[in-house]
Amino acid sequence: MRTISFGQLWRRAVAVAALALGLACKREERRFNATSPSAPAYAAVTLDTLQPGVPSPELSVKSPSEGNAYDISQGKQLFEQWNCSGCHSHGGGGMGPPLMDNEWIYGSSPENIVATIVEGRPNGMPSFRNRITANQLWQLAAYVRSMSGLEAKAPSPGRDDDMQYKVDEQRTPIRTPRASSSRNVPAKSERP
Amino acid sequence: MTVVGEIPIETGREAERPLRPVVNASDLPSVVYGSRVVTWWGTVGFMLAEAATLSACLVAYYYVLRNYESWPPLRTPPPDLFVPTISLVVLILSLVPCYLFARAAKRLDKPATVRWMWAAVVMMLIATGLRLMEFSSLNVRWDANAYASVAWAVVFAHFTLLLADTLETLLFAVVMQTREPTRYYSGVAEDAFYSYFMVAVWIPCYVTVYLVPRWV
Amino acid sequence: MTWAGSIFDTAGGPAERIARLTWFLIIVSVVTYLLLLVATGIAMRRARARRLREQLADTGPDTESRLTRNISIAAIATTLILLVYVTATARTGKAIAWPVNARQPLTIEVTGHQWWWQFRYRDSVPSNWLTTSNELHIPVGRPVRVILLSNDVIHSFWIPELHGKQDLIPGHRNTTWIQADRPGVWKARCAEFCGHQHAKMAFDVVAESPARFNQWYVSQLTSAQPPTDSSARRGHDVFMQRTCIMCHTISGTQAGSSVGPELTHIASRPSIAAGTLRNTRENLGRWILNPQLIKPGVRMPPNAFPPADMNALLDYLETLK
Amino acid sequence: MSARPLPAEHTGESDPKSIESVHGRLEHVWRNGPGLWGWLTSVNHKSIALRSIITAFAFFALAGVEAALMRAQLARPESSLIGPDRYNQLFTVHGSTMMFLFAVPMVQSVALYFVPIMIGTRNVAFPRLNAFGYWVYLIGGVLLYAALFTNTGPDQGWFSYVPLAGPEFSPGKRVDIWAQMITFTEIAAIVAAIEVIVTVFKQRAPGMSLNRVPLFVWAMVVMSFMVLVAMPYVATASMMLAMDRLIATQFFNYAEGGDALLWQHLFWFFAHPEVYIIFIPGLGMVSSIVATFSRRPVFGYTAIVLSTVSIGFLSFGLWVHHMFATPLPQTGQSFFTAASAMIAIPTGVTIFCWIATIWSGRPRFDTPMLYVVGFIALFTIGGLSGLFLSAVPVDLQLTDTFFLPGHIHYVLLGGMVFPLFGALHYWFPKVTGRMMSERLGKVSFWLLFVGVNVTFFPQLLLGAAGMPRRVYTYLADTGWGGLNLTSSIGAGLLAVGLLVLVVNIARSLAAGPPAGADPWGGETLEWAVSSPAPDYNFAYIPIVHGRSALWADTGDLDAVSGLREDRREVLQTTMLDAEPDSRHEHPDPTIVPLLAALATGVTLIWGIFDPIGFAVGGALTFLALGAWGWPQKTKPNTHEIVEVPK
Repeated sequence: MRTISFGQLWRRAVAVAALALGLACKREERRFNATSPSAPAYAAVTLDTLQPGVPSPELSVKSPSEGNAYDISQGKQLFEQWNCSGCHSHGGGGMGPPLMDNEWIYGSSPENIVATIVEGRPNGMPSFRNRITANQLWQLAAYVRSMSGLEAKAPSPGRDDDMQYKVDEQRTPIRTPRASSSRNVPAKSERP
Repeated sequence: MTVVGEIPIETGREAERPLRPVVNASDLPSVVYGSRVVTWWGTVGFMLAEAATLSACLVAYYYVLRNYESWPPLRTPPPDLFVPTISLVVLILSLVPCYLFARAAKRLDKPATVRWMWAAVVMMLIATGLRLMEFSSLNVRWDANAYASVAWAVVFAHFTLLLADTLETLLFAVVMQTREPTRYYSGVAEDAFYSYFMVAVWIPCYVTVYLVPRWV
Repeated sequence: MTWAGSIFDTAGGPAERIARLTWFLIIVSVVTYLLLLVATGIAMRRARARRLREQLADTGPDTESRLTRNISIAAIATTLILLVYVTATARTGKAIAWPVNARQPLTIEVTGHQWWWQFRYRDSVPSNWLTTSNELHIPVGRPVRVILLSNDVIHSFWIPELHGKQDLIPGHRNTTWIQADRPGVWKARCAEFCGHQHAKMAFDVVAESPARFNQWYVSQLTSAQPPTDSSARRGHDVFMQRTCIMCHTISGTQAGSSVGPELTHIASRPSIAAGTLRNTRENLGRWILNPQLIKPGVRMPPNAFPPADMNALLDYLETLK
Repeated sequence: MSARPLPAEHTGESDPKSIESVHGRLEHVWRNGPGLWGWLTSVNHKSIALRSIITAFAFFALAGVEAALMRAQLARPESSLIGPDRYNQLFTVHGSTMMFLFAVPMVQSVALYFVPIMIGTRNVAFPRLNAFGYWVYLIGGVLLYAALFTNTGPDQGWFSYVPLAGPEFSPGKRVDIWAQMITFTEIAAIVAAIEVIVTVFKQRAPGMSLNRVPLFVWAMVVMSFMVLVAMPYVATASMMLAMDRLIATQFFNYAEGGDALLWQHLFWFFAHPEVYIIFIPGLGMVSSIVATFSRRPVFGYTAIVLSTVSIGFLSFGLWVHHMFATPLPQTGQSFFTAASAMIAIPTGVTIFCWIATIWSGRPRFDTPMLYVVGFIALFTIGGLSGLFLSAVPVDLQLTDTFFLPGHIHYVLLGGMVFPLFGALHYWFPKVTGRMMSERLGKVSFWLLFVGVNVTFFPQLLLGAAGMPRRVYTYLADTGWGGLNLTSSIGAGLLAVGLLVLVVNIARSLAAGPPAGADPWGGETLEWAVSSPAPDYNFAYIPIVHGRSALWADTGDLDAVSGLREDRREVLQTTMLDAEPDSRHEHPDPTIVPLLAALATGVTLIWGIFDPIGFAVGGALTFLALGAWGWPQKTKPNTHEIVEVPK
């Protein structure tokens, strides 16, 4: 067993520590004046990876609020205060489809969710174009993903100071997204 | 209150004070029992800290109780009494082998000590198993409401004490079975002393969590 | 001593009684402190003199008894001072309590939000209830009962000129009362740490004669008039079609969201952004363009409106007297 | 002192050669292992306590830097030096560090260093538990500062009011890291408290009955009992907060029956005794210094002991004066005004006794004595400003304003840091064998004394001017700029004073004049041994004949021989009259306390992210404690004498 010199061991330990701590700081960063990248060209967002010919290039825009605790909690506050629960009732679904299950009609990646919010969708989803700034759109998308456990556990929000209507996002198990056609309730056998 | 002798006027002295032995302590006992031994006082210290922890949980329980009109809150069934009462009885009965192995330890009687220690370990393990079942007989999840949280807090706080005592008795039983160092006899006696405290402090918790919801 | 904005610049009954008790405590403390310093000084000087004269510390029985006597005198004196202190405190406490037989008190419900204030004037006629934000008008001479509520974190309602502070605690309905004995305009601040912008969460307090108060009250009750001039009308459209409508209310228009402060009569207020900026066109423009530069962490997002839209919006907001 | 008549083996004169051989044998048995491994496995109370003192001073320096940054930000209105998020982290970590990572560990380390020597024994009662306590404290401190340096420091204030600290308004793991740091420091504090109590109860030198115990030791025992009762409350409250944030328990959720005031009650029931836990050791240090430098025992020994004990009890009855602005019933609040006033009486009596000691003594005003006079001057301002805050009506005007930091710093800097620096100059020769320079000592004292007043008196005035506390900036038209600038300049003075102190320490360590065993002519036993004291403290356990052990007679000290010299053996005495009672063999240096501390660390830090951490970590900790309890191999020629109770 090759003996590692003390110096090497020490340098390696410092490197690992820096990496771990670096990761932690991004997750907990409070970015206030972040002029977030301009929201993606909504037309470029595809609802499915199935396409003829060479697959189109990966979208250059990544969500800045991915895995950031502050942004997800801001997204949750906006979700509650802008009355998204009116139709989606905290993710359980009502007039609008449920958001905490693994079925996604219009795509589960942050860009798709932002596209859904901005453009609106048939059967009642209103369009919020020009109504919500890009930064807030990314925060809302991050929160909606955390409702079905798609965001990392540590930055996801815990319980809120309210009546307990569901298990909080931090303890929601990951529900791997599955594309589904709109509004047809799966047969009893397929239901998870 | 006058001072014997004369206080050195100015600053002190270079060399250290020579020590003249006048008393010989070589034939003092090295294994003693009860409050003469140091670990007994250490256990009393930990008891004080654990009693304070439990009292904090009980204070929280009665504080939250004040916030509710009906206790337990509406639609929350009061905890069952069957399993907790059996667990309480088993705990109290487990004090009998504790007392017996403490007495045997004081007589340095190894077979009796080991026999009763294993009896105590078995009874405490049963009590621990019953305690795990007690959590379900609380009839409410810990995150349902404040009543559930404080009830779980009281039961879980004491559960850590019970688990610690069980594992300590198990460790002493194994040590006495295999190695049997004379110094550990006083440790065994003091472990029984801790068990008395652990069971005694469960009584108010039992009354609070299981009987108060029925009386209030 | 009217040190502006301090707890000695009193304008209301309770604050004045508290200021009097504070002065009493200051005098007692200074006297006690000087006595103690003098005692220590004498002890040090006398003892240093003995140090040179004698070889031994003075631990004879008569010194012991003399010192014991002095200390017991000092202890009894301390106890007496404290007794006086406790009774004075209790009397002041009773004096500043809510006057039970207050004649037709005004009731105001204060709700603390993360970093702005909402006031609801609960008139006897429910339809006349007025909701405004970041500005509190009270009539001089009338006791005002204040109900303190919060639905996010703990804040603290404190007008140094009128009364002590009381916390707004979620889940609790705390109450206090204030009464202005003279007209004036003061700045009040949140006094319990409540997050990023606790430092800039203030509101203006305007105490005025009952007549002027009623006139203000009636004007605040009227909803906003639709704009007449073209630029204001364009500003109205910008308000309704861009991000403003998501959070703010202007009664008389479609904007009815209660996420942010209510803006129906924003032009009539002395300050904006919870008492942070004076209410001028230039400040309002700077604030709308990027609030994060002025109050980093506030929940209002930056709004990059084109200059034409921004000017129209400012024109519209200035019509909301 | 009626020691039971034992056959005295030899009562010949103590010739140095026999001491030499005794010294050689004892030194061989009691010294730490070599190198890093010896450092990690040490169970010697002085090496662990010195390590803990240095760690606490390091945290004090870090918190000082944070304070300097805050004062730089507040020096001018509307300055953009530090943003709100970073500033909130700074004042939270400054408060938490000073309270949990500096004050309590420092006073307990000073106790763990000097109490065993002062009561004439060789080590604390449970050496391995002492090592465990230090490692757990170190892990807690490193956790908090790892968070601060990666911009994930807690930002909700050192008393972490819910619901701001709750799961909804403090996203992420910042507050969980704070809560677990509390759990770590509470474990370390409880463990150290048990050490001090049991060591003083069972291992005093023969003849040191309870009325001959030095005042310093009395203060440390009272402090330890307060720790044992107060700390579990904050450990429970911080665990409740952590569970609220991790597994959604509803302790503080008002919508589900919990209550934000429950946190405030539980926290302040701990936090007020905590500031007395920090202040009472200050009393002990001042008593030691005043006695030695006034060349006479402290006047009114019984009065001071009774006052210290009554302060300990009364401090548990005052906590609601932190909550006067909350909707608590009015009559209840005035009860707490009276209770807060009552605690001023025993404090007053203690200070009067010291003044009487100086009055009737022959005082020499070296640096330690200067710090005592500084203590009297500053602490009294703190106490009197406390009167303003315990009067309900005035408190409603002054609480949560800058009057609070003014009051806290007068009480804590005056009541704990000044006695601590006095004790540093007083005991530095005993710890290192070298004297500190008097000139630099006086310079640093006056810089600190003026610095404290210039920094914190303006804050008292700012409080009256209506400036709320914990604000990262203030508007220019508020008129608070001048006072804030003065306060910031004062902070600069404080920094210079601390720098001079550090220079003094460094210079004295390198080239200070040798101090010898007893440079000041003190009365307590630690001045009987060489400086620095040998690992085993006393070759033979001394016998005490009076309250001032070393002033009773200037000749040789009577001692007890017969303890084994090939084992680490300690004499245990009865609790009341300290009569020789039994011998106890102490464990050899072992790595197990470090392993147990690491297992506890894994349990709590993993428990921040996933509740499974508590289960797996708990099992790991049990394994470590099992190794701890497992008996060591019985050494050759061991003959145990058992005394079975009748």
